[in-house]
Amino acid sequence: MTVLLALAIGVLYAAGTYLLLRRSAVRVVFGLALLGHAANLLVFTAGRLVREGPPIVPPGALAPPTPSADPLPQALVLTAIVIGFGVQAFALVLLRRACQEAGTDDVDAMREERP
Amino acid sequence: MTLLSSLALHVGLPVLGLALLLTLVRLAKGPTIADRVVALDLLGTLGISVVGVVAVAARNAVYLDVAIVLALLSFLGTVAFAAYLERSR
Amino acid sequence: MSLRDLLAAALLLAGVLTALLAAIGLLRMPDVYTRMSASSKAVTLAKMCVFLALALEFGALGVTTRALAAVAFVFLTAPLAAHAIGRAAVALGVPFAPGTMPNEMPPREPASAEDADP
Amino acid sequence: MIAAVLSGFAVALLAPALAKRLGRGAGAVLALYPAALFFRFLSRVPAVVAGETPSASLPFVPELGISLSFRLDGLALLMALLVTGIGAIVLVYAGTYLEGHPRRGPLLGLLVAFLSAMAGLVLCDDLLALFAFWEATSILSYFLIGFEREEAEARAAALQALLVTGGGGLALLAGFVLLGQAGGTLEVSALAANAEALKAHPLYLPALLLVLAGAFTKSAQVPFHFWLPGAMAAPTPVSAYLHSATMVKAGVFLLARLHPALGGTREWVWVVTSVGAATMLTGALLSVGQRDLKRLLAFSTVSALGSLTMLVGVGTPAALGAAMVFLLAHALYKAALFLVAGILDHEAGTRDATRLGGLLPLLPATGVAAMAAAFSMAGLPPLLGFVSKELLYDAALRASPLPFVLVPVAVGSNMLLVAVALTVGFGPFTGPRGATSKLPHEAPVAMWAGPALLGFGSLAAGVFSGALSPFLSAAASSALGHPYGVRLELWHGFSLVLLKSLVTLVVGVALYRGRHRLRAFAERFAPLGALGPARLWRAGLAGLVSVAKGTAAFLSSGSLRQDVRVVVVAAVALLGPLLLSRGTFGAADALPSVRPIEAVLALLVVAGAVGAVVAGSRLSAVVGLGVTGYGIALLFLVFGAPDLSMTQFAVETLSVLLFVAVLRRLPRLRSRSAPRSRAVDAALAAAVGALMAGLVLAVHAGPLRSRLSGFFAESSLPLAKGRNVVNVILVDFRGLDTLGEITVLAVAALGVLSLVRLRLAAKGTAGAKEGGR
Amino acid sequence: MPGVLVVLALAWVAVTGEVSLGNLLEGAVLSALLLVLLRRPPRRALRLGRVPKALGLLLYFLRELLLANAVVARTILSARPSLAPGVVAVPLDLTSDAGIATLANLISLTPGTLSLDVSEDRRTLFVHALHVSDPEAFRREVKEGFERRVKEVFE
Amino acid sequence: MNVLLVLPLLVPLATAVAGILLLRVPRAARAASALGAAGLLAASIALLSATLDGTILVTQAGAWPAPFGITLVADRFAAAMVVVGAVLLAAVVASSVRGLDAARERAGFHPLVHALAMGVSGAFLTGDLFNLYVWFEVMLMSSFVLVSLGGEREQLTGGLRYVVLNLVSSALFLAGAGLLYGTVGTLNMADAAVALRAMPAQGTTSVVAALFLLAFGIKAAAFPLFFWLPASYHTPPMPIAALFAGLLTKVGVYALVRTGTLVFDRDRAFTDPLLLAVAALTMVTGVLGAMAQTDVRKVLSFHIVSQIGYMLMGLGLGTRLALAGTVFYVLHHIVVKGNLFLVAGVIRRVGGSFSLDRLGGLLTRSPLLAAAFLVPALSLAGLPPLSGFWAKYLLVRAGLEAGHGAIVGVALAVSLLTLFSMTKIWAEAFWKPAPEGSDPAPLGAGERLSLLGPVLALGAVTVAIGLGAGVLFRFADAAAAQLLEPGLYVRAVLGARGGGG
Amino acid sequence: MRSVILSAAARLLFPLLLLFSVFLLFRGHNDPGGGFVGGLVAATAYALLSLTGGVSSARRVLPARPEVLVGTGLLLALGSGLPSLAAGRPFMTGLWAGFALPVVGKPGTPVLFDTGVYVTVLGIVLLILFTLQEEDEA
Ligand code: NA
Ligand code: NA
Repeated sequence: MTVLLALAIGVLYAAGTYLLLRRSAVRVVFGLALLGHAANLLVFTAGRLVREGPPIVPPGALAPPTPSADPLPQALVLTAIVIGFGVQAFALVLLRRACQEAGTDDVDAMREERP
Repeated sequence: MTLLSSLALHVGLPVLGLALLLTLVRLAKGPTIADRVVALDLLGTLGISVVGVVAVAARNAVYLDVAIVLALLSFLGTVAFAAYLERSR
Repeated sequence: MSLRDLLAAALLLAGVLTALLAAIGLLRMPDVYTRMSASSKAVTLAKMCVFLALALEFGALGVTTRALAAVAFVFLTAPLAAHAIGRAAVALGVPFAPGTMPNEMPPREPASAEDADP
Repeated sequence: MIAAVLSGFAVALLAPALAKRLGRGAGAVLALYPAALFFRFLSRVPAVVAGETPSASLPFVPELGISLSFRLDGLALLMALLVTGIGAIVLVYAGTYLEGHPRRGPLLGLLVAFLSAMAGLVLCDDLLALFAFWEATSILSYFLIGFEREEAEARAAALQALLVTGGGGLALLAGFVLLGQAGGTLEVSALAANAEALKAHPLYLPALLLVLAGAFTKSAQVPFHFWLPGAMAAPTPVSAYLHSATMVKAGVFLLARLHPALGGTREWVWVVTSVGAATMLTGALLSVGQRDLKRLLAFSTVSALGSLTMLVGVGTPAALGAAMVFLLAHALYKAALFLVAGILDHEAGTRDATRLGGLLPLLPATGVAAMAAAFSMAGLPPLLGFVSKELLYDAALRASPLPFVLVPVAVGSNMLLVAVALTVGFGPFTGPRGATSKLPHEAPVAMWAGPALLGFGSLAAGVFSGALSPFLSAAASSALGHPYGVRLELWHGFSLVLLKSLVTLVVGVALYRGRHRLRAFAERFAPLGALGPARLWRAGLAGLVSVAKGTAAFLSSGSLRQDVRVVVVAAVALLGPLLLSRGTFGAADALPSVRPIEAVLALLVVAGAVGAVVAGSRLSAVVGLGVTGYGIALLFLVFGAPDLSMTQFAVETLSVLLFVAVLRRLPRLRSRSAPRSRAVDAALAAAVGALMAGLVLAVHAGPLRSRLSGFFAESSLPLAKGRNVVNVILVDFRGLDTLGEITVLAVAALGVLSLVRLRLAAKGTAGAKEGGR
Repeated sequence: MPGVLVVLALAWVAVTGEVSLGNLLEGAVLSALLLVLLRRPPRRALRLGRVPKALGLLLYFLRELLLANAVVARTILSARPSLAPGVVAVPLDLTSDAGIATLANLISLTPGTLSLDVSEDRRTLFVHALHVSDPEAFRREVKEGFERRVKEVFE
Repeated sequence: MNVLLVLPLLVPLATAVAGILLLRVPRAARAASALGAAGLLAASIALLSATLDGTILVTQAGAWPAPFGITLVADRFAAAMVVVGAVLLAAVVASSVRGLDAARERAGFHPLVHALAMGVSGAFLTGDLFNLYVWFEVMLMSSFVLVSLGGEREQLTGGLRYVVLNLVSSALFLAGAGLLYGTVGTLNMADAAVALRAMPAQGTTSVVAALFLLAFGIKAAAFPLFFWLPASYHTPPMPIAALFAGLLTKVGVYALVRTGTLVFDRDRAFTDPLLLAVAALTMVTGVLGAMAQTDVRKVLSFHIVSQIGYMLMGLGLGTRLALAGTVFYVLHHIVVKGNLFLVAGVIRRVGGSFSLDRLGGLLTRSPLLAAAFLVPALSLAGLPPLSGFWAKYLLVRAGLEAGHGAIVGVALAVSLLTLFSMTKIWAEAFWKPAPEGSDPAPLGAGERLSLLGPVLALGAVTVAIGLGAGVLFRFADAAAAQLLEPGLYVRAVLGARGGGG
Repeated sequence: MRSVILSAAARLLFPLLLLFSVFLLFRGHNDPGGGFVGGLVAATAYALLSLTGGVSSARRVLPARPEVLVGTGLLLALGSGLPSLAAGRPFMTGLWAGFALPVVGKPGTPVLFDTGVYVTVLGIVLLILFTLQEEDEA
């Protein structure tokens, strides 16, 4: 499964990168979203995959059953997901305003005038 | 592992996986954007079933909460898409 | 194996199979309206079955009430999504499958929006 | 001593206010400061001659072994007297010269500051402190040369001088650091004490060459001589002070100062002597082609600096003795001649030597002073110039390396310089009246007093040169590193040297008489100047600027796409080979099996991403993103992360709402890039994907022994009172992350608000551009 | 107002999974607080006295759900789906928002049929169905099946 | 000690919150902002003074022992960075009173700069790699908003470039943090350092280290990853640009230094030559880019890049003296570069333009402004005895002592070209007569105080650093010594556990 | 999207979602949930209203402006770390009461912190959504 997820992560990175390289700024922002997904999945995967269940202490116990999933990567990814949401919201609005002001969404046309 | 949980694991989840695959085909085929949104909606609701079956398979009721969140939220995305489509006329 | 186990197993199977049915329906139906009819409702039933199976499996009251709450929420929200897309599809002018008779929907001009086509 | 010198910087700050208050008297009042210093130094002469070296030290940056240690040996004293004495004269002169100039105050201030910097430079025993003063003279000279800032020429000349001397300064810095490294100290006296070891050190040669680069640029040695004539754009008092008497001597001074530590080696002798000789000849040759008095003087100064350098290069006691005498003689006559040129310019309205003549009756005092200086420069007895030229010939004769080259060079140059001297100091006052634009009359006494004093000095020093012997011996001893007595005499008896002096004088006078033909002849070679280093410098600078423009165009022509491409290429190029060579793959996969649902979810993730890439419409792309998001949420679920799963679902739903709210106002998707560039991008993207996948696999090759998770699991309930370990991490174990995270969100929200609000506000008040940016 | 409170309190009990009077009270107080905090509480959605009718509606709906699912399953799986899709305009007797919404949603939930829209004047419901052989029969079925029962509960 | 370490986070956060709550009461928001800036300055100075004796201050947030919770750590370097950041923040807030238009002020300038300050302080003080990511995001998000806070074309398009590139960097950083956890099982830097010492230096971890290098390299604007900087830094209003120019890239440099000396110091044979090459190329490309510009802001922006090269040079040389040079350089540069951008704002205010072609006569118009420009400009060019000279001298000496003559040559040549750039601004804007059609706008009395006051105060800091270079050098040297002795840091953070590290 | 069906349903769903979000918040310490997802769900409740009835209808039932919510939430989160500081312990050290409350469970500073997160997240999402939707409506 790790190999499969590694491949999926690879595809996410590739797709995100490809979109970042488009001239359409809208696609660039989509690319950012994909990169965010990719990084989240990568962090989650890097903490090792476990099928046994969530790190929650069952009633009557003092600690989660062993084995259970590693809680730390989960906390990190959760943080990253929420940050990613804020970033994405801002990037979207910025994109829209940039396109409005530049009169185009072509990032090649947005470059500044040469010195 | 109980009978039901192994049933859920070895039959339930694969069948749901198949359903997800078929939905994916519709998603890819379209042909209209409305079809895609319908397919996405189905993905979401199939997801709720997946959560339920996972809860059975894992014999862990905490997953139910995820199912409830999904049940309460997944329609909203679809409604938003629909609202957009309606306005984009 | 108790009756409850059997019932639970049956519900689970019925649930996942109905879900599969929904997916098949989505694939096979001729237009977006029929696809919706075939799929989103079927899957509602599927979810109900799965959650009831779950309630039976655990047996605990707390789980049962939550499962029922989940079912209730599904019933509450699923038709809204279907309605919203249906309305939007009509508004967009997504065509009905040939042979949709009668069609008592007031006619609308088809949309030209970019997002209306694939 | 230190405070006295450094207080000049404070005095400089007073200058503008003084100039406003006192008008033309400001120069004289300010001159009291260097004058006081001059007499203070003068009072030390007996002690220094007696072999003492008064010194003072102030810790500057003791942590780096840098102190502001001043050491008044013979050499320093000679220079300090010149700097302060001529400084006082120039200040008095400048106060009147610039009468009515709106920026007289700042100029006087700059001069005072320069005076302090120069005094600091010559007194310093610590190389780094010396360097600080050295750079201060460079930058102050920049401001002084560009003083007439309205003129583009002045600004360009200032920049050129700064870049050449500044560049040399940087070499000097490196050289000093290497010296410090090789010699273990930055104290010149300590370096000299350890000279033999230093010269044997492997860093000796690089250090020497770097130091020489610094000295040569400052003292306008070939091929860096070109900045000095350009610097004549400065007001004349500045030229008199900086570009003849003091700053340009700093290079020669440094060579003399370091001679005990670095001199005497083959490298030293050959490089320094030959560069000096070449400069001497070049300056003399170039000077004859000039009409402008200041340019004439400038090139002759180049030549003089060359001969000084040559003498220090030769490095024999006689050579250094001659150098000290010439240093003094040159300072006296050259400063006087510059000041005279300023008076002529001031009074007659021109500096063109061909248009000046017969002015002695109108400017008698100036004329007498000028002639005294010119005769000294020409080497006419009994002036100091004569004494010094005798010594030069003597030293050059006895020079070890190449007498057969150096003597003709010295004699030839001096012949030309005789002509120059007469052209500047004799010609304008004799012969027929020239065609000047205004009728000249005698300059105010504050202006002619300076040249007169200096001219008289040349005479007195020549006549009583014997009395100067102990003092100049002390200077030469400092430069030599051991005691040596210079013998200054007007009359050596008939000798080969005297013969050379006579020949020089006779030929020089002849050249002067034929000066117009000589100039015409030289002007024919003017086009050759285009091949000179000045041209090379300009071309080099222009080339650099165009390289810079190319670089800048490349750097800022870029669009976002290029930025990303660069990052991607850098990432792949850096990480790819590393991963292949260092990563380990293929060891235990903790989870080798694949369940069907997991495979389907992974497929969902991939399919959504691919869908987002190939989508032809905005909404389809958003749907694709949603599919990926749902897929990931479900993957989180099946691998035991319900919290993540929930959050991902909620965020996904809200993202859709967000996209939908914005999407209508976004441009439609268009494919713009050519298939070729798409292929390149796809290849780059694939490389990134492969890289990241490879990294994941490499990380999974070993087991993960988390150093943290065990603690979290065990402490969550008992210590942190929560069963959901993930949530406990979020709000307790790592609550600080969460605090930061909600801050990020708050800022993002504020950003959305402000982007939209500002836009709405701008719509409301159309055309009201904001002011303060 | 009390109706909403009861629904919310029950939902609280269900969701928390702790069936006790205390928890019900907890839910009620919390819900009341919530409604106060929201300044303008939503209008009533349900009257308590009609709970039995509501249960009847629920049972009827579940029966329809299962039956219709079977029909749809056959349609989907048959080699050549025997479709007779159509859009039928159903005139409405219901007047309240809640009533109309409930009817429309129940129709949507039942497989094979889908409420597409309500007319601007809120007097017609447009229903899409997979099998419409006789529009009049379809209308009658809706009105006598779901609409009557919904009206009993809501109006 | 607990309080000292968290105040640099809490004070700006509280100020930012006040700013958000007072969004509709601009005057009060401004007052709160000024108060917050002063508070941060005071708090940071208290923090610094507690680290001067070599104490490494540590607080374990939530009282969870390292490596389990998040540790805040202040050694000399970190504390000094916080102080200098606070100084710059105070200057920027002060100059924003007149240097910023009312619309932007209302649009959240004050809460944003304080949020930025919080992120910056957090990045300097955290001892945890993922927490560093979070602080980076706080800082970046604030900067994203600030850079685009004008809504003009170039601000928005430049902002987009800035945002995307920095998000790419964040994605790399996040991936790096995840992968590091996946290999060593910890996020605490000290703990990671201990863990890494038990692993092969050239294994997968070195690849992960390179990932961090890349991510921080983008933030620090190192060659060839700096394109986003000159595309965006000139676009925001100058008080904002000053904050960016002074602080943001330096946080990247700080991260490189911190991780390079503490966590990823095992593979020096690979990283040092790489850093030196990158340093040289960064210096050269940056300065060449600057030479060609005629817009004051762009000249200054390109120079940031160039000077990042110097800081990397010290890190790449890696000796104590070199690191002291880097520390010295970073601290000096924050003040000087921030100041120059503020001066640029005043130049534009007085001269009516940022373009050298349209400027002129400023020396006549405002001699005080000329002085305010010269001090940081000459310091930037490395003229003694100003602060920049000492920074350069330390690096040159370190380079020569380490036998790296080539990079010293590059550094010296680049410093000459820097002088060229600065004198170009001087000659064009101050010396040259004002061109036709330029409209002089003399400063009012209030403006003179609020615009020139901060600038002259920062200039005084520059002069003071230069004249008292020994004090700062002693500090930088001690900081470098601390950096080169990671065991101290590890023991301070982990206590007895890390004793063996 | 103005639809009788949607708006009627939204009226019922809205308090339900809010109630559920509070549930998620307070049980997050022991089961899946917490301030983040609670805040997000609460935000969807308002989003539902704004989607079906316009932003104004959602604003009407919002107790305070979103900016104020953001500020308040941040203050709560920040403030939850201060008591321990005052007690001479490190910032954000968890302090717990010895008793339990209904709904909330055992009160402690981490719960307060999580509540701050909830309020902040709610405020932020609404700030973003309302701003965009209002502009979209304009
Ligand atoms: Na992210
Ligand atoms: Na940055």
